[in-house]
Amino acid sequence: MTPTHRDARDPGTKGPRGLGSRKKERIDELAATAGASGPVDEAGAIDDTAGVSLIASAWRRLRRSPVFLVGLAITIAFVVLAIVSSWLAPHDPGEWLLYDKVSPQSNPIPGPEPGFPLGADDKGRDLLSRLLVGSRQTLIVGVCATLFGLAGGLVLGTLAGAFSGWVDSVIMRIVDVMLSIPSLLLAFSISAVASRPSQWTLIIAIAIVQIPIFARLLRGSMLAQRSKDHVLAARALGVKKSAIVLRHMLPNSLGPVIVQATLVLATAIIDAAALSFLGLGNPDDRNPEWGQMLGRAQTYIYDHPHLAFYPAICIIIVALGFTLMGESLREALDPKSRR
Amino acid sequence: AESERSDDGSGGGSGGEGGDGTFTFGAAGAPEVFDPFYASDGETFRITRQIFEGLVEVKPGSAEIGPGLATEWEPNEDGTKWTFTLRDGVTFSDGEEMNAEAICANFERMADQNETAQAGPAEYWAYSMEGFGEDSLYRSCEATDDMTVDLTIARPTSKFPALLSLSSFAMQSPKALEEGNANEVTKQGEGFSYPENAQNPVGTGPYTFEKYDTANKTVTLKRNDDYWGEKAKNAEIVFKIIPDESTRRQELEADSINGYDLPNPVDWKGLEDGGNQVEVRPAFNILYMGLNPERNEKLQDKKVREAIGLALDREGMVKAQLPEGAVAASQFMPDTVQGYNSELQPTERDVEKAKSLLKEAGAEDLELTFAYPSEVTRPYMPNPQKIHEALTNNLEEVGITVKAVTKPWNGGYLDGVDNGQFDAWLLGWTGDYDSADNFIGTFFGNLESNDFQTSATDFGEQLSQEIKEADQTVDEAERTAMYEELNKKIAEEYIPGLPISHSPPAIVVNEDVEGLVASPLTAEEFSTVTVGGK
Amino acid sequence: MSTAATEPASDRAKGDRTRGDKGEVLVDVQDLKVHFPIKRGIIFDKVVGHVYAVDGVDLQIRRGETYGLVGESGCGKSTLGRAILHLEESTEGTVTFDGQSLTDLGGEDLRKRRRDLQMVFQDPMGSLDPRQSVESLLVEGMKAHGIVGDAEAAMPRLKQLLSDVGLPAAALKKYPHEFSGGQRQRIGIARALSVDPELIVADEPVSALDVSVQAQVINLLADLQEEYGLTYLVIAHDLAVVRHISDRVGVMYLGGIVEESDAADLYANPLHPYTRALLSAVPVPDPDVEDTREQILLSGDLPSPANPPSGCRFHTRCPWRQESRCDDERPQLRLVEIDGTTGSHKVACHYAEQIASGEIQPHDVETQTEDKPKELREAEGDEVADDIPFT
Amino acid sequence: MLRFIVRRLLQLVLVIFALSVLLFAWLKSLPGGTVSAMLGERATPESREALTKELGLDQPIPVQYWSFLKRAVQGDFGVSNGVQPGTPALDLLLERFPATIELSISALLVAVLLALPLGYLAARRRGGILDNVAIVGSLVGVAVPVFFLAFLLKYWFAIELGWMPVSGRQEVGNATRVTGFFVLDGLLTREWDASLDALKHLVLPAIALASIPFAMIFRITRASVLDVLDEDFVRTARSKGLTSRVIRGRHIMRNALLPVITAIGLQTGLLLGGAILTETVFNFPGIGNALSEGFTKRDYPVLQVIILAAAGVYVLVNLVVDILYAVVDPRVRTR
Amino acid sequence: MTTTTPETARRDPRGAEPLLSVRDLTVTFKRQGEDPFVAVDGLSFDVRPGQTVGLVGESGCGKSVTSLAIMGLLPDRGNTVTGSVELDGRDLLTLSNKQMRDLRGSDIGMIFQDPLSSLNPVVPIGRQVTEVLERHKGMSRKSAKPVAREMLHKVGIPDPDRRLTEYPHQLSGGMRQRALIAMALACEPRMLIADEPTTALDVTIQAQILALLRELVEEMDTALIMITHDLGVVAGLCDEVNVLYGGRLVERGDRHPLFHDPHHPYTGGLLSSVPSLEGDAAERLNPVPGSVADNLPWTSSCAFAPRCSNAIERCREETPAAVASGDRVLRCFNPLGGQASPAESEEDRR
Ligand SMILES: Nc1ncnc2c1ncn2[C@@H]1O[C@H](COP(=O)(O)OP(=O)(O)OP(=O)(O)O)[C@@H](O)[C@H]1O
Ligand SMILES: Nc1ncnc2c1ncn2[C@@H]1O[C@H](COP(=O)(O)OP(=O)(O)OP(=O)(O)O)[C@@H](O)[C@H]1O
Ligand SMILES: [Mg+2]
Ligand SMILES: [Mg+2]
Repeated sequence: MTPTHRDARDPGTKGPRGLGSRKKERIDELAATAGASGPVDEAGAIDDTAGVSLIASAWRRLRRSPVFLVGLAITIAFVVLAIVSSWLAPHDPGEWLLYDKVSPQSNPIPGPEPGFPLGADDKGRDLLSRLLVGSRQTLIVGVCATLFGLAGGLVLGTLAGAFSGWVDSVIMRIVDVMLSIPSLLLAFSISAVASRPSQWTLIIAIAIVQIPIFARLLRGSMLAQRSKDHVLAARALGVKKSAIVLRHMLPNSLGPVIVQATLVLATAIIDAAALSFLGLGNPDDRNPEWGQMLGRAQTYIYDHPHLAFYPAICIIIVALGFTLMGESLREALDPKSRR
Repeated sequence: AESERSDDGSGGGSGGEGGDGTFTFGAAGAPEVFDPFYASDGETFRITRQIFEGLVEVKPGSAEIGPGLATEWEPNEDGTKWTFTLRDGVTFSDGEEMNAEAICANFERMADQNETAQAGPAEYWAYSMEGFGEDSLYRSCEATDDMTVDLTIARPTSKFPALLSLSSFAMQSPKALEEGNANEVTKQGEGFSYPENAQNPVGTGPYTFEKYDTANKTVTLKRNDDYWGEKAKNAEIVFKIIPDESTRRQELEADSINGYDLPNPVDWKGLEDGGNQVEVRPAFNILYMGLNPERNEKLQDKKVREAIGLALDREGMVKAQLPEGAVAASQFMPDTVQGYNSELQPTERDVEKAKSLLKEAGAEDLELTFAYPSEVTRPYMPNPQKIHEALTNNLEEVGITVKAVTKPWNGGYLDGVDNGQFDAWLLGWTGDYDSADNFIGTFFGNLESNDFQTSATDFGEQLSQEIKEADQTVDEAERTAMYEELNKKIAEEYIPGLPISHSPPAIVVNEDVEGLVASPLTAEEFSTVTVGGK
Repeated sequence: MSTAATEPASDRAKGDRTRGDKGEVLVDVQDLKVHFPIKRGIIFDKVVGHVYAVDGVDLQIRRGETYGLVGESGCGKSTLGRAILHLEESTEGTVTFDGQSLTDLGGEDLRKRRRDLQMVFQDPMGSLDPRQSVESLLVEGMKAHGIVGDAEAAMPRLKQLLSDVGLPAAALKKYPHEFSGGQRQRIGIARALSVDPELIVADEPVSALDVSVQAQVINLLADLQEEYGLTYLVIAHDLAVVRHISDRVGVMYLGGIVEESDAADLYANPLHPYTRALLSAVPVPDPDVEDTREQILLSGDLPSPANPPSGCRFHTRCPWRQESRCDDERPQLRLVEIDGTTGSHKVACHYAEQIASGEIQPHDVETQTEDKPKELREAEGDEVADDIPFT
Repeated sequence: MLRFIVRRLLQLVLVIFALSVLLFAWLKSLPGGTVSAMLGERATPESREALTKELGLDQPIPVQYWSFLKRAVQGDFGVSNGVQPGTPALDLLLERFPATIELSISALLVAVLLALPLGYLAARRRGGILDNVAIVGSLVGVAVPVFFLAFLLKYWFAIELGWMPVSGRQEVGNATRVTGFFVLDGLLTREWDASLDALKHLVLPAIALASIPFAMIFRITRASVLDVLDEDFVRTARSKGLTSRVIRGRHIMRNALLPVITAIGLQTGLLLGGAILTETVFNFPGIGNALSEGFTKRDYPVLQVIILAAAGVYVLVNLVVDILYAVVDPRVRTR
Repeated sequence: MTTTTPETARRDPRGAEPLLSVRDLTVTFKRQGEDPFVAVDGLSFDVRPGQTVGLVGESGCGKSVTSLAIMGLLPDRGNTVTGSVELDGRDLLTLSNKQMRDLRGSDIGMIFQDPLSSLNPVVPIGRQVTEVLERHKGMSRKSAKPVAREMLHKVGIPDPDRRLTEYPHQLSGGMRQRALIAMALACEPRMLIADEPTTALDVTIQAQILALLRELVEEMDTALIMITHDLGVVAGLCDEVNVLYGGRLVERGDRHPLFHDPHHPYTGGLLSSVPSLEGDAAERLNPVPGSVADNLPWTSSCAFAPRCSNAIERCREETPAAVASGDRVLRCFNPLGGQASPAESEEDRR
């Protein structure tokens, strides 16, 4: 670090800025609300209510953001659907109910009929039921891919961020190599390895791509935390190193990682669709998943576009939900954007 | 008499009888090499077929063979020496004359391959001619006079001379062969590097090679104005390589191509509704379910194999999964092949009988590892997964536990089948030429190594012996009868595997296109095609 | 020097802790150096230079006193403070605390020892973990040193601590961002006090605060010192604050202490030219003083600690600089005997006596715009470039 | 700066080397492969064995890698055996890469030309209608799978309206090839038609490919303009009474572009990944197309050379971006 | 010269006509979902040519907002500014954007607190100076260059030729502040506003900058508004001092009387909070209790009352009005020393 323009680059300098504005906010708040009089000791009055953590105060801000609320509503609706869809679905999504009506030439995709409002797919399975129940697998793919990626990234990032030196170097070089392969290519490659493609190979392929991103993100903020005064304070206090890493550095570094995670949820679902599209998805389609449905539908896209449209719209809405939520979270947690 | 081709023919101004149109065809893949001898895939042959001709040719619209560069042929008594009379007045497009010398130069070139070529690129020869040197079916070629050629083969076989109609064995200009160092195939890394000849095909066909624009993935052919026969109707054929199926369809709908091969059956109706012509070819293929008695001992019991056959609802599958014109199969070859036994009927589904047979065999708890390939569609198997699922449902209904396995076609499936990794699997075959041996011979002829592991059965040896006998029978009628008998035995006595269906592949062209003759061997010649009446 | 051994933790409750006499040396810093390497390399980094942040400091802090450290930004005050607490690895020299050398201590021993040495930071927000409530912030240290078992048991002590620093008990359940700057600083102080330390290093504890709040905190520090018998090392750049709070004051310039004396003495009789300039530059809220004061305006800025001037570090800006010695001989901190000063006045200037007596008169200083050596500049460039996020 | 470049180049070599080891080991561990792909259904155990032996695939993997490495340093990455059999993998790469570059640059241009002004306007009118519409629009852009968007584009603009070609890079013709960049070639050889035709083929794929980069660049521009608007030096500029044009150009955009430049570098990764889908859907003969084909055909030489090249290009582009960054930002320049 | 003694006899500018006169300046910020916040509340003061007027007060009392309001640099939306700011009789608040732009930089210059962040990091120093000249003096870039050089020289930047082409990060803090001053002074504005120009600097550098400012004001007869919270700086530089609390003026006076005899308890509190370099070091400081955060809005009482040691009943019930007596203005019911007449309340005045 150079003495001359430490300020220009030190991530820490964002602190004071945010601090300043937060301080002002606080001032505004108190100026507006303070009505209680009485003896004032030097330190000023402190009300008796329980404290509001950073997360809680971020939530307060978010509550007023329409973008976030829309995103949240979509997400919650999606999760709820995923949970209850098995009961909602009029038919078993795996059963070839209208198989008799399927004929590859004259009627490859049975149309709507009583009891089958959206018709069936190419195997005579009820499309509506598949769409409904598909939310569950889609959620599983998205969540698992994100969780695995997150877990891997957390481990690598924490190790690199907590121990500097060669551990850091080795990990970051590995991460660099992984990062230097374009992500879809990497996912593509990984799922092609699988000797037995399944939902899990898909999940793992998507997850692995996320690991270096999470790792780098986390390491970056861990390093920033390491030079923070409160970490130094904990060291000075004689707190054990592990506790410093786990109690102080890690939790404070998680913000950007969590935001990234919500965004990854969206991309994971889209990536799953892309891999299915390229023929690398889960071959077993008894349990429907939107990406897979979309990928499979391309055979029929010309004459029966609805087969692709429904899952595509579902994916778009859900991905949009996660993205809206993630982006507004990012804004809410970024001290710079508070004003 | 002909001089070197001049360039003005390509402009099309005053070209021969043909029009000056361009026929643009959507190809599904890039050609391998333009030397058909080293090629093995349909996309390459589709192109080389327009440029080259063989001694014998398949008659348009059928699987039968007819005259090609040879007008007549005659075997000797024991069927080991064949005399071909060549067509007069044929020249290669580089001006070289097509005569007996040229033919023998070709055969000698084909037989004389270096080790590298033997191991890989000269695959069709290695497989159809059963190898090189001593092992080979091919013995010699002799030019008895300028226009007569004697081909000697090691033993009589039903394949001859039909196999000469294979695109691989088409005749190339000896000059081009020599100048292009045709045989200098070398290994480079994990692939093969081909000599110049492979980029400069010179044949006698109705078209000549113009260029292969690899950056734009198009192959352009020009009409051969000096063609000996009826000149091509189109001045130019362009093959646009479009691997993605739905893109081919979109291109056709947008009128930027005139036709493409193997439209997905589910598109047929839509295509026809859009005014295109879907030409369904007679099925010249077979889809079967292979069984591996070596891996799963229960399959050694004929009752079990029979039960599985009875469990399958072939008709239902054909109706729901395969295009119109597809039929359930009763034997391991389509009805156009000589030796097809028309008395045989596809096994009817009989769940009860299947169950009781299984019970008799003590195999009620039969567990089958049943595989299907991914990343592939084949003419006989437009959607492997769906077919597999349908059959699995059938099997499960008779109480068989199916363990579904899937592997990418090139990523372990073919290996797996070869190495006997599955109890049961889906595979098929499109015939190369009209010969029963090309079907059952391929499947069961080789006792030591075949996918069905017939060596692990009691009938394997006998079957292979019977196939050989039939193949070597010179008399055609006698041979046909033997094959018919053999087909019956395979279907009823041996049951080494289960024939499922024959599925007709289609080719689609838009409404402007006329004169396309669909071929069961998917070996269309485009010289008769006109676009928009031009 | 003191020989007091570490007492067992149990009998160190407030009130009956056994402290040595006031005046006994608690912290002894000998020739302390902290050099930060500047690294650069193509694949493997090699050291191409050093930032001489602290460059040979001798310093004694006596038990119960307040030692004030002043100096311009970047002269190494914070680094010195941290090195004393062994929060920064020192390059050379020793720090002896209460008779025990901290320099040799490591790992668990050091961690245990930290109980006696605490720190208060400049940025009251940045030094408090924003995710921890005040309660857990305060309990953490106590737990780490086994002073209390759990949060429950810590309650009375926590209340006491808070009232000591003038905060209501209601503050316990709150989070740092809910407090004003002054209140946060009080929390920071309470945290330092929570483990019952002997020495507190306060690094610019009031610089970020408004004047009135600054005064509150200064008073608080003074009160606490009295109550707990604490020893302070207070780092500040505001000379008035330092004078107010300190018993003894050291003036730092570019990694070294250039003058040290009792507070009153130093302010009354600054001997080092730098101290003089510093003192004359401090604005005083009194128009009369301001109107009449003589100002010594220094030209130029603090040179780069990565490339300190040879000889006397101050010679590039010194109005009293002499041709001889100043440029090439680094003056040692030495006791000087000059009328009016106490006997403990130390200064690192070759000509302190002559300047004091007026024998040497100030003169103009040629402003030198200094450049860093090429290697260093390149290293800096590399480092900056490396910082560009690669993905 | 020179040292910095050298250092990064060395790192690049290391990355590529490490990647080549991993890639090789991984490809070799895949089931099936070259031999299967070459022989197809016709394969018999004997022919399989012969081919395996001929290609040296029966040797231990380290031995195979060593011979691969020896050849690779001489520029011989083997011969394609699936995508374009017989063509040296490197030639294939060199032929296909221009297509991808042409496509990526077009996409990037579309993205940047739209995103920068929109990002600026959105930030200036923070919370306004334009801002909200653009934000949601960009998020939708991210949420729509590229191949689906591609299909919609093709359906409307190529098939229904017929404005643009469905797929490919150029209608067949006799365009002269000079650089491999078709648009450029047409201009160089004054074959205007060819150039225009190539351009028309680029429009739809470029739009499809641009959707994600557009969204990212838009959001970064917006955020970064918002940041800069808050900066003290913008206030200083206004306090100097400068015209809004000068403030916008010299003071706001010049600073706001810094993070955007980095973002653009990172976009190349996304572009290369997105190209796999876009090129497949549009049958655009670039490396993305070759990759997806190479996988189904198990064309390992092609896969290897393309993945290595893509990684190399990605790292290189980011190096260039870093250098560019230093050019624009004097703080990063070596003093 | 390294040693300076400020001239004791400063020119008294008080006779001159005010150059800038601020009347009843009120700045209100709208806040999402909360009551509007009045950051500056009815502030009035005059600045004459050659006069230095100080605005002091704790953080958040509205100093910067005042200066930005004068410059017309408050954010475009979310605030309302009322009152008047007259420069030469022209009300700046009614001018169009274009007119304001013409004025800024040429008639009024401004210097900001943080010299690094106030300079554009990617534009050379020279360019940042010349652009003002180009804009207001119609010079070409080329002809502006020597002027800029001269400017840099004038504010004491050594080797100005080289510095012209350098970037802000290559300069030290003091030099950056000088460059900023050079920029503000390039068109020789008659009015200069300095918002905490030395807070980010070390004392020795601060002294250099303050000396420079003092010199410039005297030389060019510029009117200077000095904003700071450092009472020491005010004491040395300003002719007249305005003490702000919670957005309102609480006390105004010339520096000598104000520092020697503060009437408002807040002014007194501030002065006694500062540790002094003289006197007894051991003495406890007498800070104003509480912090600014605790202030009350001015609507129904004295905002300072909760922290005021002198507060009486009335302070919590009425809003005191600012009352002028001679040069002093005071807003207090119960001033220090008690000798001054208690202020009238705002109600009384209406
Ligand atoms: N970890 C580090 N690595 C490299 N250089 C450092 C490090 N920490 C501090 N320095 C450098 O050491 C010198 C002294 O820094 P230090 O923080 O001790 O100064 P200071 O006197 O406390 O300044 P301030 O008043 O600004 O806090 C500075 O030039 C600084 O840039
Ligand atoms: N753009 C804004 N929107 C809302 N409130 C604002 C805005 N700018 C300033 N304020 C509020 O106006 C009040 C006065 O702010 P101002 O910046 O003038 O204080 P100051 O006296 O300059 O303080 P400091 O000494 O910290 O610079 C503060 O409470 C601040 O929160
Ligand atoms: Mg410091
Ligand atoms: Mg301010």
